[in-house]
Amino acid sequence: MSGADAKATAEKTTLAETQVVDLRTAIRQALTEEMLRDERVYVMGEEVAEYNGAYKVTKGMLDQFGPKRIIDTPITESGFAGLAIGSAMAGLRPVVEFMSWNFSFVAFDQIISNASKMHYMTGGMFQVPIVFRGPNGAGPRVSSQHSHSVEALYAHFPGLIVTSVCTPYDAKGILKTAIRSNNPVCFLENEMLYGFEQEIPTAEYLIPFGQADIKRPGDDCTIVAIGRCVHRALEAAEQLASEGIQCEIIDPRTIKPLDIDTIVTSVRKTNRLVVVEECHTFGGVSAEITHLVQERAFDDLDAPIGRVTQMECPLPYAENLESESIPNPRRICEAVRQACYR
Amino acid sequence: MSGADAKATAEKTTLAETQVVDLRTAIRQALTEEMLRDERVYVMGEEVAEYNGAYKVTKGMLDQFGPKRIIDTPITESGFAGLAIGSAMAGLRPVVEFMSWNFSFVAFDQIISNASKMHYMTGGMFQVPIVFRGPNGAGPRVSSQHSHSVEALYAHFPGLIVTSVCTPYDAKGILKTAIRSNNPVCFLENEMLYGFEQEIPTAEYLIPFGQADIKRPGDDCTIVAIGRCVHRALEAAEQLASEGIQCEIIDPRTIKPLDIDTIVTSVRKTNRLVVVEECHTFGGVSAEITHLVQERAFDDLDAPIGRVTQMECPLPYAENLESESIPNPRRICEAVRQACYR
Amino acid sequence: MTVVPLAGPSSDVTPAQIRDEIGKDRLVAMYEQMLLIRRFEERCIQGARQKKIAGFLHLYIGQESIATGIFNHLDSATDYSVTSYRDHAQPLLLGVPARELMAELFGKVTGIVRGKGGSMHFFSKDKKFLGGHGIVGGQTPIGTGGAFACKYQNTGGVSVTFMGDGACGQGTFHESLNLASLWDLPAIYVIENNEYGMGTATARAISVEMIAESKAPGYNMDGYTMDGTCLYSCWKTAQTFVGKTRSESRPSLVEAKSVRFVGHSISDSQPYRSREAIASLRESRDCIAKVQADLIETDWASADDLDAIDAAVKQIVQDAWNYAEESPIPPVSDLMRHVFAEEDQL
Amino acid sequence: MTVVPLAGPSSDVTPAQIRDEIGKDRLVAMYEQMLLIRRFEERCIQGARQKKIAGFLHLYIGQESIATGIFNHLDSATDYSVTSYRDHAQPLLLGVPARELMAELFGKVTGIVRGKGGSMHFFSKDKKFLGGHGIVGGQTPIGTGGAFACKYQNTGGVSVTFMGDGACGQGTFHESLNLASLWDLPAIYVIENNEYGMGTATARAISVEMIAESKAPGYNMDGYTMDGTCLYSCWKTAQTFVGKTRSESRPSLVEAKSVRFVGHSISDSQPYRSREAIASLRESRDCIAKVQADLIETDWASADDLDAIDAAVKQIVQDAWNYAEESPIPPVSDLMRHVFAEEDQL
Ligand SMILES: Cc1ncc(C[n+]2csc(CCOP(=O)(O)OP(=O)(O)O)c2C)c(N)n1
Ligand SMILES: Cc1ncc(C[n+]2csc(CCOP(=O)(O)OP(=O)(O)O)c2C)c(N)n1
Ligand SMILES: [Mg+2]
Ligand SMILES: [Mg+2]
Repeated sequence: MSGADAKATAEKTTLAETQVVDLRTAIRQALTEEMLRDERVYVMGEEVAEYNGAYKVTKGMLDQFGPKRIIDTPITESGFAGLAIGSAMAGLRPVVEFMSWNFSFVAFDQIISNASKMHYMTGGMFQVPIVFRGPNGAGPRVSSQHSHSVEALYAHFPGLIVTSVCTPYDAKGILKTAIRSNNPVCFLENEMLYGFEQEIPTAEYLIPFGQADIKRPGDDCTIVAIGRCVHRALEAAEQLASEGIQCEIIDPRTIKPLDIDTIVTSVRKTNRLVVVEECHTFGGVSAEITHLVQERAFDDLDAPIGRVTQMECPLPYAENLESESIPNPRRICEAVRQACYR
Repeated sequence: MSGADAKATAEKTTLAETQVVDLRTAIRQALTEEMLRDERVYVMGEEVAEYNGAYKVTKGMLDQFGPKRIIDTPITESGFAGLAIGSAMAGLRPVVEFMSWNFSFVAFDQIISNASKMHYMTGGMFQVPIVFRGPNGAGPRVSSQHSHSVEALYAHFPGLIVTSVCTPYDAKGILKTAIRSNNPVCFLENEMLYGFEQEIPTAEYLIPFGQADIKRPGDDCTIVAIGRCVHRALEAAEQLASEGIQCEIIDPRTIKPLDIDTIVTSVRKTNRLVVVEECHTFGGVSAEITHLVQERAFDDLDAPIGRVTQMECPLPYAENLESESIPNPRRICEAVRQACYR
Repeated sequence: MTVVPLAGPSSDVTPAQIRDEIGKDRLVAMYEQMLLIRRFEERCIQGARQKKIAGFLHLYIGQESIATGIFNHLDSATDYSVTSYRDHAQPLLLGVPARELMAELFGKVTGIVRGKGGSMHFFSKDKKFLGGHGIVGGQTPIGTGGAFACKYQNTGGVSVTFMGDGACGQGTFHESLNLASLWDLPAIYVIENNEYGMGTATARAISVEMIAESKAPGYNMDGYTMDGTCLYSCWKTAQTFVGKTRSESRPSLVEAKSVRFVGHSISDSQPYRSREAIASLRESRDCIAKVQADLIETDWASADDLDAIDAAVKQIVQDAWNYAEESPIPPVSDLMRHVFAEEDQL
Repeated sequence: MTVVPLAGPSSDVTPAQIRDEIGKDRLVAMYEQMLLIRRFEERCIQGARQKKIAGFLHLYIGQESIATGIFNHLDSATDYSVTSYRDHAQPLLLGVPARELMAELFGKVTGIVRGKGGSMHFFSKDKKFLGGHGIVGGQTPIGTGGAFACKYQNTGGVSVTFMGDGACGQGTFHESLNLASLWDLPAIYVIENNEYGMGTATARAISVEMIAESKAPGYNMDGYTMDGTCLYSCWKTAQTFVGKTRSESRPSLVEAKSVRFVGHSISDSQPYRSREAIASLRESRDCIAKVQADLIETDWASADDLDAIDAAVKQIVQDAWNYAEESPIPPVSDLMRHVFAEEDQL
C-alpha cells in the first residue's frame, strides 16, 4: 500500500505522534471520539453491543458507553433505519450499522424516500444527520445475496453523501466528518480490509468530503479505483510498471460528492483512464466518471475510457468463478494495456 | 408523434386491419390476450380488480377473468411481490402491478435478492417468469416521494430485463414478450402517457427485447431518449429542424438488454449524441450509454456526449420548479446545440 | 363491523360524563378546531377545482375528531407527531398558521415547506410535527424515532404516529411496534380506520376486524378501540393512552373506527360506494354535527354562537387563501437548494 | 422461557401415546433421518476446518427434530417448502442426494446448484424445495407464493416456510401472514426458536415470549407451540397443523421451542454463552439422544441396530464427501451462464 503509506507518512511530518491501527480500529476510534465529543451521537445495529460487532468494529464500546448509546437491534433494518432517521429529525445523530450493506435493501425505502429527501422536501426545515455504515462488496465466498457493492446505487439518489474508503487513515478522517455532517451519509467499508494496518496520526484529524487522494503517482495512465479495488489496482500497477506503464491511481474516497477535478487533471496528464470498481457494470460509478471525463476532457483522451467492474452476474460461490467475477489485477492490467494500445 | 406514427403506418401495410387505442388500452390488450393464451398468467396489485386499476389499465378485467386471476392486494408490496416471485418459481406467470414504481422501493429486496438472482443462484434450476409493471417517472405535481424514474436503478442489477416504452404500439408488443419471457421483467409505463393514442394493428404482434426503434430519422445529431422523454425529444427536434439541425431520435424501448448497435450505427453517421432520460444524473442510463458509445465509436465522436436528465434534486411540488427539473424541450435543444457546437 | 362507542379502560363512562369532564370551554375550543379543519379542506376542494392546487390531495373530512381528541392531550413542547399524506389536520391543530399551509398547497415560496412538498408533505419543526409522508407506512418508523428521541433525551414527551387502516398491513408497522415494545418507547400508534384504503374495504386488506385489540398482544402492548366519529370517545380514550404511555413509557396501539366522507383523494370518483351510502354516513356519523347538536342541547352554545364560530373560522381560511394567492412562487434558484443541508464549520 | 412439551390441540396426549401412534418402523426411519442430518453437518464442520467448504456455514445441529417431525407429514409431490440459509436438513429429508449437497458445499459443478450457491442456497425443483435464502425473512413471501400456487392450481398441496426467531421481527413476516390469512392460503409458518438470532437472545429481539400463540390472533389464524427438541411433540403437532391447513386451506403459525448446540455459523465463537451451558443443553435437550434412549427402552432397536444405523448413515456421508472431492469445479464458461433464463421460441 505504497500510496496510502506515503500519505500517512506525509501527515506524520506535521502530526508528530503516530500509531499503527487496522481499519476496524480506525473506524472504532472515529466512533469513540465523536461519541465523546457529542452526546447526541449513538450507535445502533445488529450485534453492535453485547457481541461487540459482527466484525468487531464496535468492540468494547458497550462497556465504554453503555446500552443507552450502543444499541443492539432486532433484525428489522427497515424499522431501525427509519427509527434512526426519525430520531435524527428530532435532533439526535445516529450511526446505524448495517451488518452488511446487502441488508440495507430491506430498508431501501426508508433510506431513499425518507433520509435522502427529507431536507429538500421540507424546504430545508429538517435535517437528517445520520451515518449508515457497514461492510460493502463481496465477502469471502458468501455468494449472490451477500455480495453487493452499493456505491452506484446510493450515489444515484440526490441527497445522500456516499463514501467508500480503503485505508485506516481515510476511514477515520472521513467517518469523523460523516458523523459531524448534517446530511445522511452512506459510509461504505469492506470486510476484507478490516484487518488492514497502517500508521496514522494519534492526534485528531478530519478529511473533508469530495477530496480524492492520489494513492500512486504516474504519467502513463490514470486509474480511478474505488474501495477495495484500490489495493488491486496498486497490485496491477506494480506489474504494469515492470512493463513500463506508470499508472496514476486515484482513490476518490467520496463517491458523492465526487472530486472530478482531480480525476480530470490526471487525465489531462496521462490522456488515458481506466475505472475500477466492485459495482456491476451497467450504470456503475465508472459509467458516471466516463461521462464526466469525456465532457470535460474530450480532447485530452487518447483512447476510450476503460472499466473493470464486478461482472454482469450475481456473485457465484465456486472459488474459480468468484475470483473471475470480481475485478482482479489481471483484468485491470488488461484494461490498462488496452487503454495504452499495448 | 411522427416517428411512432410512421412505425405504425409501416406495420399497417403488412397487417391489414388497424385500431386506434390509447396506451392504457394497448397494455390491457396485451394483458388480456396473454391471459387468454395462458392459464398461468394472473394479475395482482393494489386496486387492479374491483377499482379497475388506479389508472384504469385493468378496467373490466375482473369481470372478464374473475377474482382468481385479477387480484386486489393489501398495501404490502414486499409481501405480494415476494409472493408472486414464489408463485413464479412454482410455475405460475404473475404480472404484478405497482401502483407506481415508487412503491417498489419497499419491495426492493424481494426484487433484487430474490427475483433477479434466482435463476443464477440456483444454477439454472428455477426460473422467475414475472412481470412487474406500473407507472414510472414524474406524475403530475406529486412531488419528491412519488416521482422516481427507475430505469437505471433496476438495469444496474444483472438478471432483470428492463423496458421503458412510450407508445401504444411498443407497449403492447413488448408487454406480450415480457409476459412470455422466462425472466423477471420490469415493464415501465408512464402515467402522463396513458391517454396517448395511436393506430396499431388489430392482429397479434410481438416486439422482441433489445431492439431499439428509430422514432425520427436525421443526420446531424443522435438523440437517445427514454420513455416519456421520447415525446419531448420529438418536440425539441421540430424546433431544432427549424434551426437546420436534423436529429435522429432513437428509442431503445428496452433498457436491458440495450440495443447499443443501433445507437452506435447512428452515432457513426451523426458523430454526435445526446441522451435524454428522467432518471437522475449520477449513474443514469445516459452515463451507461456514454460509456458504451465512447468505447465503440471513440473516433466517430465529434463532440462530447451530452445528457439531459432529471436534475440532481428530489422533484419539487411548485410548478415552476418541477418543470425546470424534468427534462424539457428547451434543455434538450440546448444540449443538442452544444453537441453541434452551435 | 362493530362500532365501539368507547372501549378499553374508559368503557364504563357515558358520553355525557365525558362531555362534562371536558367542560364547556374546552369543548367549544375543540369544536372550533374541528371546524377549522373542515372548512380549510372544503376550501382545498375549491382550490383543486380551480387548479390552484395540484397533485394529490387527500382530505380528512369526517375524521376530524380523531386528531382533535388526541392533540388535546399533547404538548408540542415535548411531544412529536407524524402522519401520512392525509396530513392537513395535525398542523392546524398544532397552530401552524393556515396561511402557510394554503400557500404550500398553492406551490408558493411562503408555504410551510417553501412550495417544495405540496399537500402530502406538511411539516413543522417548531411544533415537533415530523410531517406528512407519501409512502404508505413510511412514517411509522419515523414516529418511533420521535419516541426514541424523547426517551434518549429524557424529555417526558411522547410520539404519536397516525396511519391508515391500509398502512397497518405494511412491514414497517410490525417492525416499529416490536421495537417500541422491546425498548419501552413512549410511542403511540393510531390506526385511523376510515373503512377503506383507497378503494379497498378494510376487510379485504386486513385479516382481523379489531385491528388494535387483536394485534397489540402480539407485541405485548396495550390495545385500544375508540369511536373515531365521536370526539368524546377519542378525547377520553386518548386521555388514558396518552397518560399511560407518558407515565409508563410503554407503547400503545389504538384503532379509531372512523369514516371518510370524501374520496380517497380529490381524483377518486368512489365507484366502490353509492352517493346514498355517503349521504347516510354524513347524516349519522359526522363528528362535527354530533358535537354541534350537543352544544345546542346543553346550551353551551347558541345558534348565534355557532354562526359566529363558523364565520371566524371561515375568515381564517379566507385569509389563508388570500395570502396564498398573493404570495410569490419560489425563485428558480430554489430548485437546487436544500438538496444537501449546509455543513457546520468543522 | 417456558418450554412447552406439547401445546395446542394435542396437549392431552402423552409422549408414549405419540410414540406408539408413530410406531416402530416410522420412528426408526425418522431417527435415521435425524442422524443423517447430524452426521452430514458434523462432516461439514470438518470440511470447513479443512477449508474445503468456504463462506457462511449455518448448522442445524440440535434442531433436527423440527423439520423431521414436519416433513413426515408432507408429500413432495404436492407440498412446497422453503427456509433460511440454515438449509441443510430440508433437502436431506426430501431425499436430495447427500452427494449433491456436499458437492455444492465444495463449490463443485456437480453440486445441487452447480456450485453457484454454496451452503446458504440449496434448492430442489423436483422436490418443490424453494430453497435456502440468505436475507433474514426474505423467504417468507416466497413460501407464501408456494401456498398461493397450490391454491391457484388446486393441487391440495400446502407450503411450509421455516424461519428463525429473529426472522419474525421482519416486515415480510407480518405481510406474509396477513396475505395468507386474507386469501385462505394453505401456508404454514414455522418459527424455529433456537433462542438466539446470531448472538442476540430472542427476548432481546422479539417483544413476546410465546411468539406464535400471541401473534396468530392478530392475523386471525391458528397458533401452535411445540417442543422443538422433542420429535414426538413436533410430529404430533405437525399432524394437526398440516392436516388442518391442508383440509381447511387456512394458514397456521407454529413456534418450535428449540436450541442450537453450535454457533450461529461456523465462525461464531459464542461469546454470549458458556461452554458449560452448551454442554448442559446437549445433555438435556438433544432431540436425537432422546429418541435413541426411547428406542432402546422400548426395545424397538438394540444397541447393535443403532450402531448399524450410524454406520449406514456415516457411509452415506462418506460417499458424499468422496463424490464432492472427486467432482470437477465449474467451467469458467459457467460464470456468465444462468444470468438470464433461456427464452422459449415465440
Ligand atoms: C407503499 C405505497 N403503496 C401504495 C401507495 C398508494 N396509496 C396511497 S394512499 C393509499 C391507500 C392507503 O390507505 P389507508 O392506509 O387506509 O389510509 P387512508 O388513505 O385511508 O387514510 C395507497 C394504496 C403508496 N402511497 N405507498
Ligand atoms: C436482512 C438481514 N439482516 C441481517 C442478516 C445477517 N444475519 C444472518 S442470520 C442472522 C440471525 C438470524 O437469526 P434467526 O432468525 O433467529 O435464525 P437462526 O440463524 O437462529 O436460525 C443475521 C442477523 C441477514 N442475513 N439478513
Ligand atoms: Mg383508510
Ligand atoms: Mg434463532
